[in-house]
Amino acid sequence: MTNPGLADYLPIGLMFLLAAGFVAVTMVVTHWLGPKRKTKVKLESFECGIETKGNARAPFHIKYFLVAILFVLFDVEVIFMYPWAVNFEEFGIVGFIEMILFIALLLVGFFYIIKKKALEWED
Amino acid sequence: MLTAVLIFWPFVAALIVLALNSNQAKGWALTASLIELVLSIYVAFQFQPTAEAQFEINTPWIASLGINFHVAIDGISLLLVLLTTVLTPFIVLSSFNHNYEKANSFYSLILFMEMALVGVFVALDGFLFYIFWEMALIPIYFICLRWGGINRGAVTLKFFIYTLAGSLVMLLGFIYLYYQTPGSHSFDIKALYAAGQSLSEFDQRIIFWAIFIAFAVKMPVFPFHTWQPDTYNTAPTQGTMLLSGIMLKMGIYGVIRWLIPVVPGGVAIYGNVALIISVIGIVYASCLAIVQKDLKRLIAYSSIAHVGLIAAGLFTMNKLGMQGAIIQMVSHGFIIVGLFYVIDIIISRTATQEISNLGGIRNIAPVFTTVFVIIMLGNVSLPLTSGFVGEFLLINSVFQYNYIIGAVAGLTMILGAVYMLRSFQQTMLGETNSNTRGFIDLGTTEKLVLFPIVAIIIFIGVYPAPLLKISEAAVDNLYTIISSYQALKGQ
Amino acid sequence: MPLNYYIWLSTALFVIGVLGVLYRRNIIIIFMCIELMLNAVNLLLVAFSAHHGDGAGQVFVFFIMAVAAAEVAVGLAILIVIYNNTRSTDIKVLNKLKW
Amino acid sequence: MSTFLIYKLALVLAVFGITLLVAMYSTYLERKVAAFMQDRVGPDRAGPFGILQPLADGVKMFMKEEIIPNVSNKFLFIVGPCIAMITAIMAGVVIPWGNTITIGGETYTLQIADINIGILYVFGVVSIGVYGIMIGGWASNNKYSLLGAIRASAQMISYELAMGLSIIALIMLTGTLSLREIALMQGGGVGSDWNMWNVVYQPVGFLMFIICAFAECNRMPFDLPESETELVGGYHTEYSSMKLGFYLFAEYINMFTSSALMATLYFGGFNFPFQNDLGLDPNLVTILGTVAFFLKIGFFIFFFMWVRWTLPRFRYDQLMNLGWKILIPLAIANVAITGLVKILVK
Amino acid sequence: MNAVFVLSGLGIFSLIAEIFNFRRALFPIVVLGLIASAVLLILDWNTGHSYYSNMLTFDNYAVAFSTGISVIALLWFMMSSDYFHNNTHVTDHFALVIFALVGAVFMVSYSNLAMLFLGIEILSVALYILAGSKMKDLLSNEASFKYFLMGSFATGFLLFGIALIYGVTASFDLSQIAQKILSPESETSALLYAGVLLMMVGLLFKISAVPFHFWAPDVYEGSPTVVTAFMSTIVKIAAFAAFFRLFTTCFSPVSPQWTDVLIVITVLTLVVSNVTAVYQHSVKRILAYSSVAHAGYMLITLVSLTDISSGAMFYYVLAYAVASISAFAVLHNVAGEGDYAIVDSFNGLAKRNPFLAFTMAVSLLSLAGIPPLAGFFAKYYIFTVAFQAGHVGLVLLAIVTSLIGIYYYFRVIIAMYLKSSDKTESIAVPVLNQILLVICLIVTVVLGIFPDMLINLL
Repeated sequence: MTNPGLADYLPIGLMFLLAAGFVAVTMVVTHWLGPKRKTKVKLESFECGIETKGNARAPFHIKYFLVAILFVLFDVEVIFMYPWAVNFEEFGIVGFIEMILFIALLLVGFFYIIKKKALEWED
Repeated sequence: MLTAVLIFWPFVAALIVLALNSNQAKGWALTASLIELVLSIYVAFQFQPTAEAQFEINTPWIASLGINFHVAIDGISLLLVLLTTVLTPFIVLSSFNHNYEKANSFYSLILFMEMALVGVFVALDGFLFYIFWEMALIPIYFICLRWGGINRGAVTLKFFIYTLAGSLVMLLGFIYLYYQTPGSHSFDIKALYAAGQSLSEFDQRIIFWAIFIAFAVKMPVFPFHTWQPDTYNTAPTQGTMLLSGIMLKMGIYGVIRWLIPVVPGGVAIYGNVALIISVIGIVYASCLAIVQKDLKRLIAYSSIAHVGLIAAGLFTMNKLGMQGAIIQMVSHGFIIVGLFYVIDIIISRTATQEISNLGGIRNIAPVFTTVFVIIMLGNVSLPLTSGFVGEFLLINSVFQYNYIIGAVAGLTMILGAVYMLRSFQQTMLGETNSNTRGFIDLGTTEKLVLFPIVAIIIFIGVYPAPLLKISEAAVDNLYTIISSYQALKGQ
Repeated sequence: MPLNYYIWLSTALFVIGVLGVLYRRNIIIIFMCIELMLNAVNLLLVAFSAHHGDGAGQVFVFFIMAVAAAEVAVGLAILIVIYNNTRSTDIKVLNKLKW
Repeated sequence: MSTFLIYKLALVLAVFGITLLVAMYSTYLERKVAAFMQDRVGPDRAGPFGILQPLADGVKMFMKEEIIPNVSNKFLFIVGPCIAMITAIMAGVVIPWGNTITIGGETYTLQIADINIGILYVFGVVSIGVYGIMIGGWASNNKYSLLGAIRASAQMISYELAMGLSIIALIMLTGTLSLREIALMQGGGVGSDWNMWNVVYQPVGFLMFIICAFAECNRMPFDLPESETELVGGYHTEYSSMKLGFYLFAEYINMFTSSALMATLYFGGFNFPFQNDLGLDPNLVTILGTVAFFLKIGFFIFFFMWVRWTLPRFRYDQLMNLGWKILIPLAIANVAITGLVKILVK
Repeated sequence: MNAVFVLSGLGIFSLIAEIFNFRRALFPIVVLGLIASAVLLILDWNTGHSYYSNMLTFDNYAVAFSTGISVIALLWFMMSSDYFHNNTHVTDHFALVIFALVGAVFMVSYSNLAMLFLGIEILSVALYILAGSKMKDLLSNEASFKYFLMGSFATGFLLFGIALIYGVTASFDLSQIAQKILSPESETSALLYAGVLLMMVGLLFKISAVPFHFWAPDVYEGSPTVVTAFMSTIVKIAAFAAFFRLFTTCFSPVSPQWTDVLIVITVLTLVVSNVTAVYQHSVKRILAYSSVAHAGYMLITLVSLTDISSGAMFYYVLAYAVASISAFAVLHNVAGEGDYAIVDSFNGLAKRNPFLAFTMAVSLLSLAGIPPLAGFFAKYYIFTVAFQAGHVGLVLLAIVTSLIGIYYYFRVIIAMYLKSSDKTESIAVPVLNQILLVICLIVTVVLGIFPDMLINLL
């Protein structure tokens, strides 16, 4: 594994500075340029003209949370596949079989969550 | 082989009794204990009165730690085994007019206890001894806990932890000795003797205390006695009998078998300390006995006093004292069991154990009174009772050791007479009152228990020679060990 | 950069995580502090791995990440159950069992 | 070193400028394409053919009043679009815009940063983009915004998973994560080992990738987060002025980056057919390659718009089912089959 | 090694069993699988193979402990059969438990720190869920959360330690680390000591030694009883075996640096846990503190390393686990789910169900270390080991604390045999539980009478 020097990443830093600077400047400038005529109604949150009821930060449906969690899990499993894919030729057939096993286990889990109706969106 | 049978028959019997239902348990328990008695008598007849340990079994048990199942019977063991096997049927029989609930577990525990006690008296491996020693504790704990009197939870726990703490320290002492044994270490008694005797004087002192405390708690010797009166009082009568009649002897036996020969050097140094506290205990316990208002507690304190004398005799380290101790152990076993049974009878008929509430029983129960008189006289060591032989030898040996201490120790007889006679007078003589009015004389089972005990007390008092003969060789042997060690040191 | 810098940095991050776990009262922040601890470890492992020129350390980081993901999944699930029962994510609601 | 720095700085500036420019004109293009599809004219007032329309829009964004609702969390409200914008720009850093140019013996690569984990970098940066949407939606403290943000996040992470999986088969073929190396591999020319564009070997992979790219950019037919009919404006309901501009802009930049990525990964990047057989000056080939690359990007951008005005919007459950239950298993099967074939062929 | 496959397969099978409606057949299959894995493990005896480029090593230590774990797991399944019957997530729980077992097997057989870490996590993550398996019950939630929190916290320390050790030795392999530490040119740096200490802290959390024990009573109390039983037996065994393996094979060259620390911790553990247990009212908490105390006794083997300490530890662990399982089984039957049994709920148990009372008494006596039960020999061996190593003071302390231990164990016994309760109806015990209790009883007694069988194994 070659160790990329810091120099390889320096341009990324440059780009970041540029982007961040651009964004910051733009933000300040628009703030400065735009008119400021605040009224009470204007500052209310948008609710199709009706008065806002309740707290907007109400708990949302559990499904979204499940999706997030499942994403985290599967994504991390996928991470394992990247190094393997890069070195696919080196590992050869043994590596392939091992990865198939790994994927099979992953699919068991996948199958399980599907059967547990974790991904059903119609209630 | 016979020894193993002697140990394990009660265990098997205990299991059988446990499996029975409550009504049948009594009879079977009695039968089992009688079988054990017959076995032990057979052993006694097979026994040759020599110093040799006989009926020996020595097989590896936990080889990796050098622990063997080593049991054998010599004179001292035999006497104590006999004491156990003779007393157990009486104890079982004495319970016949009680109706304990879950009687099967009750009798099972008694038999289990018998196994452990026999085991303690025949074990010749330090570790095995310890195991049996602790095993004796469990059944008596449950007997007291389950069938005991008021406040039994706290009292029995105190008893349990007290004795267990003592014995753990003893175990520690044994482990220390174990590491002093040569080669791949061993817990065998000979190896422990050798290891103990070869220790430096300083180490012997430490080991002496480590082991002595366990025995002192069990006996109990002043100031380790605080668990005793409460426990005796709380336990059911049969439990008290087991405790006082047999279990207490474990401590004395331990001193004879496992303390004096193991660390003769330590005994030589601290023997006088032990002797003095024993004598203090005698006076202290006797004085307390005098002021007791409660019969059971009175007997409990009297027991402490007598045991103190036995301990004192032992620590004089002369032959007379040891002989006396052995005789007195046996004698005290019968007397104390008899006394507690007498008290049990009084309690069961009058529902009180306050001395002041009683009186005038003599007028309506002459047979009972006679039995009580004889046992009581045994307890105050009147000549021609078994108590006299033992106490005489013991006091004699203490006198030889130091006449002042001897004189103090002699107080036990005088003070004993004071409290026993006083209690007798107050309970049996005088006018009958509301408590004692309906007192019925002894029934059949009670007679079956008390008459043989009385007979044994008188028999030993009149003709103690067999006891002396059985134990003589073993005592000689023990004495040789001590004197040869002292000779070795003297050079 | 000298290895020492990495060690100090990750130690500092780790300590911040530990203190956060011990002192913060909000469960989610506590979770994040635990993640911070794990990431401090990851940083350290990667630094050592580069220092030794040995890939094992980086593979270990993979393992840590995978496990941390699983842990977080479970932890958040527990949190949601708690939230459903108490409507709060303050650690103070968890006082039924005394520490 | 300093020349290197200066060169990189110049490149950074150039890429930054081009990115913004392309994004700006994508908006114009979008309207023109829409108009074309719907048989309209589209913007035509500002400048010839309305070519200055994006500039006018930009100025409008600058001059509008900036409204931050009372109930919102002000700090996060501002941070949200900033994150979205910055990450969108940052994703383009590793794209190889062209091959090398040699000037005076010095070789310059037309790529800001050739790092060996280019693909992972892109994924990493794009994932951060989700935060921009989530934070913005949450900070607004408006039910529409929150729902939109949550939908967006759920959708984006779901498709990110499928996208990641679909790429693995490609990486198995190339054996590298560096975008530049992947691009170079496809430029061998006819007859040499790796001459073909990857799309030939990975048609299914590409299909999945492009579907995921649509979802990642919240484009039709997957633009549920901002589906106007249900959620007003989705996560940016409360936004106005340049902050809204950033969100919209970020979307177009993302589209541009995705197109570039697709072109690099599957369509040969800066390579064009017969480039090695024409006997041209390498520098010229490079420049032509860059032009070809931008043409490919342009095609994909057009494709994005074409789809937008052709297909109807998915229902949410359809969207999630497609992502989880079809694309993921398909991608895994693709990986397995690719591996099998590759082993068998060898 | 094959056992690991069998167990993993079993876990996966349980996971998908629900989908195919195999619930009914699951229990026998799991039992068969556990037996099979135990048999397979025994076949590995004396082979000492390493697997996967020295990631796992099935030496005799590993085989003994993992067989022990399988057997205890079998007992545990017998205990919890009815718990599973009344549960909607039955197969999930089966799967979690079995995965936890896989983790436990990893923990006793690792020869690479990565496997240690993975084992711990596989075990813990499954348990976090199991601890909270009473979803509607806030106490269960809380237990789960605290377990999770402390578990991951501990993992953090463990990992930081691993990272530092990796930094010094450039390896995760136990034998290589040991070599590096031993080799004269490597100056054993402060980083190494820090790493060792941090790993120690992490593992001490896992075995819940004082002062890292504070989570244990809460978690034990809040979790469903069967899960608590699992935690205090199998988890304890695995964690301690892992601890022992690490410090004996890997860090023994630097033992002077950590022995003193461990002695302090041992002393603290023994004293604090035993004393605190005296003041508890809930039987579960008493058992929890008792398990902390037992960790203290087990630690004694580690601070006094001799050639028989691993054997002594193994024996201790088994004796403790068998007694605990049966104690928990009784608790489970007496209190039932949802009842956080205080000592008073054992009142009059001897009348309500003499068999339960008897087995409970025997288990508690064994835990207290009363001869001739297994618990006594376990303590005895440990005292012997400590004696050999010259820690007489520690032995004395251990004796004193075990006397304190008797006090609280006996509170339960007293309640069962002495006190009377207004509840008089007898308690019905499921057949499997009866069999379990009988087995535990026999094992406790037989192990006590013939301890040689096990001691000489290791």
